[in-house]
Amino acid sequence: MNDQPERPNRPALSLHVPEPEARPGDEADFSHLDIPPAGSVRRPDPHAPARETHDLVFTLVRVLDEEGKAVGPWDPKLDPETLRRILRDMMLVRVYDDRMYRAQRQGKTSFYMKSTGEEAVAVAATHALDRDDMTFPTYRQQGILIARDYPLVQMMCQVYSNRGDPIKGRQLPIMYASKDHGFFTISGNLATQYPQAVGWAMASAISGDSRIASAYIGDGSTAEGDFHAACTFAAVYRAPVILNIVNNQWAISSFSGIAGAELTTFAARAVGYGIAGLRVDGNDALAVYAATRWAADRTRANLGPTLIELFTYRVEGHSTSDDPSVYRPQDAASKWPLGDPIRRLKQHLLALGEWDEERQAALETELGETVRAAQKQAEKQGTLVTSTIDFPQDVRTMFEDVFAEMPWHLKEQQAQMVAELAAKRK
Amino acid sequence: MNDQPERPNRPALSLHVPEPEARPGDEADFSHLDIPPAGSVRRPDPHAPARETHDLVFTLVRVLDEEGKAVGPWDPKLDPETLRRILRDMMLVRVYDDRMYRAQRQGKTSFYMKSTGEEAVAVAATHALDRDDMTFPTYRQQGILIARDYPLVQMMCQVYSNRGDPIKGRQLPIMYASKDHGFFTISGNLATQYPQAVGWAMASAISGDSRIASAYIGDGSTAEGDFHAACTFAAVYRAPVILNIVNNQWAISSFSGIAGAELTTFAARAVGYGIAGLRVDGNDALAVYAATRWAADRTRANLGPTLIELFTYRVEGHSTSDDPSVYRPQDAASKWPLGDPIRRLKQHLLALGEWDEERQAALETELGETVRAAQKQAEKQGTLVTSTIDFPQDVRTMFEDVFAEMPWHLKEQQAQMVAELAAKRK
Amino acid sequence: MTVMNMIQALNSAHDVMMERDKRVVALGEDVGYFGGVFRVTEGLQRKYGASRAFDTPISENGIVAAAIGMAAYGLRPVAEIQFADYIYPAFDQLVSEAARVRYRTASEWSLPLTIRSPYGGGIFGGQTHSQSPEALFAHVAGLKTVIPSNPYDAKGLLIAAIEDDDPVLFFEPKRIYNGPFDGFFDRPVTPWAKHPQAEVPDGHYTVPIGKAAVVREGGDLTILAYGTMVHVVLATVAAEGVDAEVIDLRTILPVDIETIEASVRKTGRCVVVHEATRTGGFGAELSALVQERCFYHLEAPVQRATGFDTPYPHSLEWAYFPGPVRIGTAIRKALED
Amino acid sequence: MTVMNMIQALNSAHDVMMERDKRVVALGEDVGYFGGVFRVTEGLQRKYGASRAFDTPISENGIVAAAIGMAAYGLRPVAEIQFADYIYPAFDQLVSEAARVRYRTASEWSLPLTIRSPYGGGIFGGQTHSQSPEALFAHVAGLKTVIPSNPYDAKGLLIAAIEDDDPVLFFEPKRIYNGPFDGFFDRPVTPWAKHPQAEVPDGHYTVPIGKAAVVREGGDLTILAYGTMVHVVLATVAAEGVDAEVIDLRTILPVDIETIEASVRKTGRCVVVHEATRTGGFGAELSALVQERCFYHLEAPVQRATGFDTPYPHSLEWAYFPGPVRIGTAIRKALED
Ligand SMILES: Cc1ncc(C[n+]2csc(CCOP(=O)(O)OP(=O)(O)O)c2C)c(N)n1
Ligand SMILES: Cc1ncc(C[n+]2csc(CCOP(=O)(O)OP(=O)(O)O)c2C)c(N)n1
Ligand SMILES: [Mg+2]
Ligand SMILES: [Mg+2]
Repeated sequence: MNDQPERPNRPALSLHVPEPEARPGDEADFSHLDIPPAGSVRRPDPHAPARETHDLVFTLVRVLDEEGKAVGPWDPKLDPETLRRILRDMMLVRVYDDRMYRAQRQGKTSFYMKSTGEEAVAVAATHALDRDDMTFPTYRQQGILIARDYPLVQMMCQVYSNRGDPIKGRQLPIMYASKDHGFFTISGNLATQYPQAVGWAMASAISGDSRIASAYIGDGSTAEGDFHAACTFAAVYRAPVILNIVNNQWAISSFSGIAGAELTTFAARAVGYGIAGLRVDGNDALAVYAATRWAADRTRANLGPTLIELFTYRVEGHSTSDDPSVYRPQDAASKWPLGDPIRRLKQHLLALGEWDEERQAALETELGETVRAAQKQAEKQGTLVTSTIDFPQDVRTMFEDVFAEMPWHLKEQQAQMVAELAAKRK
Repeated sequence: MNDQPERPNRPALSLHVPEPEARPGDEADFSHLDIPPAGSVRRPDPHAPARETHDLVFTLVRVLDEEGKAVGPWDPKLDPETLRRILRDMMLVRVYDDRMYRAQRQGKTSFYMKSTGEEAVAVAATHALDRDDMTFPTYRQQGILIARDYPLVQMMCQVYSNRGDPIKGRQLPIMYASKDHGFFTISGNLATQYPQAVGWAMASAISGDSRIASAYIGDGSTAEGDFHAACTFAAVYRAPVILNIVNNQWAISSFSGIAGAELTTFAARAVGYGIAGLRVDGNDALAVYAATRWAADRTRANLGPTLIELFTYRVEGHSTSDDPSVYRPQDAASKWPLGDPIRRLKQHLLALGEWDEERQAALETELGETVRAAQKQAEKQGTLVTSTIDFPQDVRTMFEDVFAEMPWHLKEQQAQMVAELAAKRK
Repeated sequence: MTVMNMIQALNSAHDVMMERDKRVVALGEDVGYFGGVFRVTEGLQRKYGASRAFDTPISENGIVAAAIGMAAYGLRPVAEIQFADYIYPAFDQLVSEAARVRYRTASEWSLPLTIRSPYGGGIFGGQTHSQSPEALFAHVAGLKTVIPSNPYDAKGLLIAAIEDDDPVLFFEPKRIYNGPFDGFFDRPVTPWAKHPQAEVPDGHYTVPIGKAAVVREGGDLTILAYGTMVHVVLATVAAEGVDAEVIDLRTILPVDIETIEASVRKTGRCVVVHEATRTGGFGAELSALVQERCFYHLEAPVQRATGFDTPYPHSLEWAYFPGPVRIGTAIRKALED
Repeated sequence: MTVMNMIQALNSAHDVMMERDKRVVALGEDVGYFGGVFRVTEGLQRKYGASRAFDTPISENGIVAAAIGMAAYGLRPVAEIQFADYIYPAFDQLVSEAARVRYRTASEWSLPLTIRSPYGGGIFGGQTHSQSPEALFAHVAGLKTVIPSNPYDAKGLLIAAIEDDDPVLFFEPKRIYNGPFDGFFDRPVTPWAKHPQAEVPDGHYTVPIGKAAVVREGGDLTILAYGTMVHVVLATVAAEGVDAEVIDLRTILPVDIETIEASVRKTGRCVVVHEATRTGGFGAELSALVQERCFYHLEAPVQRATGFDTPYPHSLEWAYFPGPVRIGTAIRKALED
């Protein structure tokens, strides 16, 4: 009752701080994962009520089995042409990433972020959308641009912040933006794009348009308030949006348990918002394609959003500023049981008889050359050389694009800076 | 596929904006509600894994049946003494609310908010906690203070912002605070208290204490990012906290559908966070008591938080600034099918033979007199008279309590203001 | 021309723009069916339908984020934050996103977005219905901030804000929604009907963003103010019997430096007035600008008459509010020597 | 005494306080096992256990809210916001809650809470790893804001912040974590080891909040700076060969007005320097204060040398950063006439 002054029988409380299964020095351990066999998960009708998906948030939609066969109801039954295109795009992303990572290591730019092991979540999903659907990516979906044939040279110019950079060196490397490619400007502030995507989708619905939006967020970033705003608004207005969570199981040094995944899944959030939810093998390009297409079909019919957790693994460091070996086992990436998305799709094409090792080798050579050639061309327009006043951009541009028209104080400051540089050059 | 320029077969999208079942002019309609009979919902062991509660988030824990009998596994089997105390406290809250509402209408203060119809969610829950457990209320849980015997006169002095106001007239009426009564300072900014409660609970756990926290939020306010932060932190650290959502079905003029309750329940959020969840008849004092006690027992055993949706109805306007008849049917409150918490508990006591109409009448008289007497005493210390310079507070106090020590600029401003007032009085 | 109070004028701005331009939509807490707690969006849902004027969840962050997404799509959302005191949950979306998207994309995207919010004190609203946060936004590159002081300007500036291709914060002085309160809280408040600026054209017109108004010409000193304070200043000037030049800034950022400079060069003395807390308020920027640009014309230090550096107190509101005594004192100080 | 860089000094402050006072806990993104992306909390989890030094979800709002709750309980949390650019999601909890709880409760509750965050540019961090938001907090009644410029002060001020009974924002100039960068970006950076203020006592000591340091005495003019800019100013003063009095504010709020006034009264000229965008920056407040209080001693307008009013640009960082040319120009202007 209310008035006992003492606390009989009240045990001491203690704080629970989640810890991953293994740390440096331990062997990587993924035995706690419960991975259902490919093809074992049911596929509800895309027009079914949201609650009919709510058992799927605790399992894993998988299509490609151990031998590379596509099995079960989620097989999207793509033609070999499309499969090869997806394979090629994923491979190109990986070659590009490796190249730019090296460019950063060579001091040609300030920063880089790879998407190694996560190529399917961007590339396969993009191929399941219409070309003019809008995407709101994080910094790890360069695959969207590549799947939509954004010029490699321009991507590199952005990474170099050079004269060819379409956004004038304003942003950190990899923070691309392209309206023509339905690729919203990447923000360095995590999660902000998620509710913006919902707003964009609401606008499309308000306008009687037919284009939908697809948003991405990382597992760690789901903790931001923006995630909640996005899910709430998407649910309330049944916005035509696909809400992807890329669960690569790590933020920077903290694992997904610190983001709230210890006793549930990220897909399970869908239940609380009353929206459709799917949990998908993110290293299985066919499962990613199928789930995205399912969600797109659903939302095009005005049935509202789907939350898709794409379960994958961040194979490399968080960025060029990060060394994962100090917080997780060395062998973690190699022990990850869901394999490599490129290798798995290649195996599938081989199994289909629609691919062979010679073509694979030829494609690898071709992509390597494409990327090298692009790099050469990009570097002609300069790289980010950080310790000189030979700026890669016209310094006056610094004051442009703050507003549509430059107000007086920016004009004054622009003049001040031009004078400063003249003084410095003397 | 990816490159079709046209959009064959793409129907126009449209925005869904939730609308309540009835608006002014319509008859109130609660037929869409699915209300299970009292006693029909299973009670899991408080130590069960969270997921074993996840079917309960879609139903309604109810104890008192139509005849006032306590039925089923959730019956807390309280002694008549406690039942009468809860009844009394709820009645006192209502008398107090009516009185203060009238005082505002008489121009004695600037603002008031009633909790009519929602007395059980504060009073019964408080009696299920220990006296030194900490609460983080919203502006509609004055019942907590009353259940913990906070002096009525002091409550009124706060409402009057007068010389007896323990917080020196700093806050709007009803924004009480009392450390001694485990009642955290109410914020005018919605939802902020929710993650603070989790932080407090984490601190209790860090300190090896045994006190738990109980937090409140309104249905409308669950949309704030703070709600998500609270649930995430509570889940991650298994914080010893009870997360109450008072779903009285209205924010100000917008109904709970605008907060995301159209296709799911608020309790269902628990599933997404992997924490225990209960959905409770908030007008059933015994159900509220039982659910609170269940959650308290669970979290005292270091098993983490419980999200409790208390399903109730806001009988009156949002505040003295609001007139609900312009956005919902006139008869809405009277048609609300879960009845009045005071009437229902009274009926139960009568059914038990532990109460009678004479005692009821006597108690009503007594409480009326108590409140009137307190009001007289409070008004001796002044009321908020808004159009004079006879301030109810010593004006110099305005500069106190900004910091522990007053810095130079506040000292200067204090002196400036004293001079101003002297000038004005001339 | 119709005589309107500020609420009616703002409502009319919405109406005119929603009628003219299908891209204009209104959203916010209680904005739809009910028409807003101050009734600024009254009737819009009835007239334009629920998908162009609608209620939102109580998430200021979500409101602004959704509005950004809508603006990125090509709409021109007008979002209401119910009280300026509740804008802080949206601060990140405003500062990191709304203010930056044009820059980040070299103008490939722009965000034609208006955030309206009632601000300021004088209504016994306590700590969370009284604040004046405009200075916080003036410090953020990429945001415009507008504050009208009368029905005519309110409508014309709101239309200009909606038509502006950049995000505009539009703070509405709620104390003068219904009448031009002059700071003498013991006198009856006159309704707008008696004020010349309450004559409002029914149709479309704009008052340009970035242009101040000289609301009283004078030679003794210059007083810079905006919002409710314009009226308090005018009343104080009358009461003090000084020949002040009173400038209603109307736009905080970009501020109309030409009008300010011309006036201070003429008068040689300057007082800056706002309701917001003093330290780091926009008055500091005005004071700094004036002394940087008119130093050799100044005959006395620029004075600030502002709110105090405390949270907004409920019961001591009229001791907190910068009224005729505080402003009068500043005027007299500025006129010393 | 040990020679420490700023990171080590900050780490030592944590260590000393966590050892002395069980109520001190450290939390933030990557703060626990890993020890922080700048390694300020390195080793604390190993030494004090996971319930006193732990990782948090990526929710700055949640971090600050949880810290407020902990402080309300009676702990003394030290929360890290990974970059100051990410503090905005926590803005509401800081402004509406941390800053107000003491006032709201007439001191029944206080919130002894420290929010640490690396701020400022010069590391090619682009728009979201370079900002200086200190002015936003100085405008909010109820928050203290501290910015150290060297290892000795960093440790002493952080201990003072942790021991302070009010919420303190503690911004760390990340550009000088490892060495006192002087703004000449084409010269090699000297390590802290060569700097006298890198001699740091191993144990407990405090540097008082609210007290500035005169880091160089001089008679020609007064220069007010803090954080990284202290070093840039000193180098510029040396390069320009002027006899400036350089004041390291150390605390932004409450600012040490006595030291400022005494110096400007002596020199009659003043330059204010900060990295943050100019308009509405804390330099505006400093400029306003100086001209209000020292007007009749001023021989020239107070000058500001600051970041420009644009988002922080990535590739043009060294054109944006207030370096020796910008500061030198301001000094020369202040010395005109
Ligand atoms: C608001 C905000 N807080 C913190 C950071 C710093 N930060 C950058 S990436 C990152 C981890 C994100 O993890 P996750 O969302 O899982 O994405 P992933 O990198 O794994 O793709 C953090 C903490 C940031 N950029 N923005
Ligand atoms: C951050 C914030 N946004 C908006 C408001 C204005 N406001 C006050 S109460 C309220 C409705 C809250 O509804 P709910 O959470 O359901 O609580 P109830 O009043 O029903 O108890 C609103 C929108 C506020 N106080 N704080
Ligand atoms: Mg991740
Ligand atoms: Mg409600």
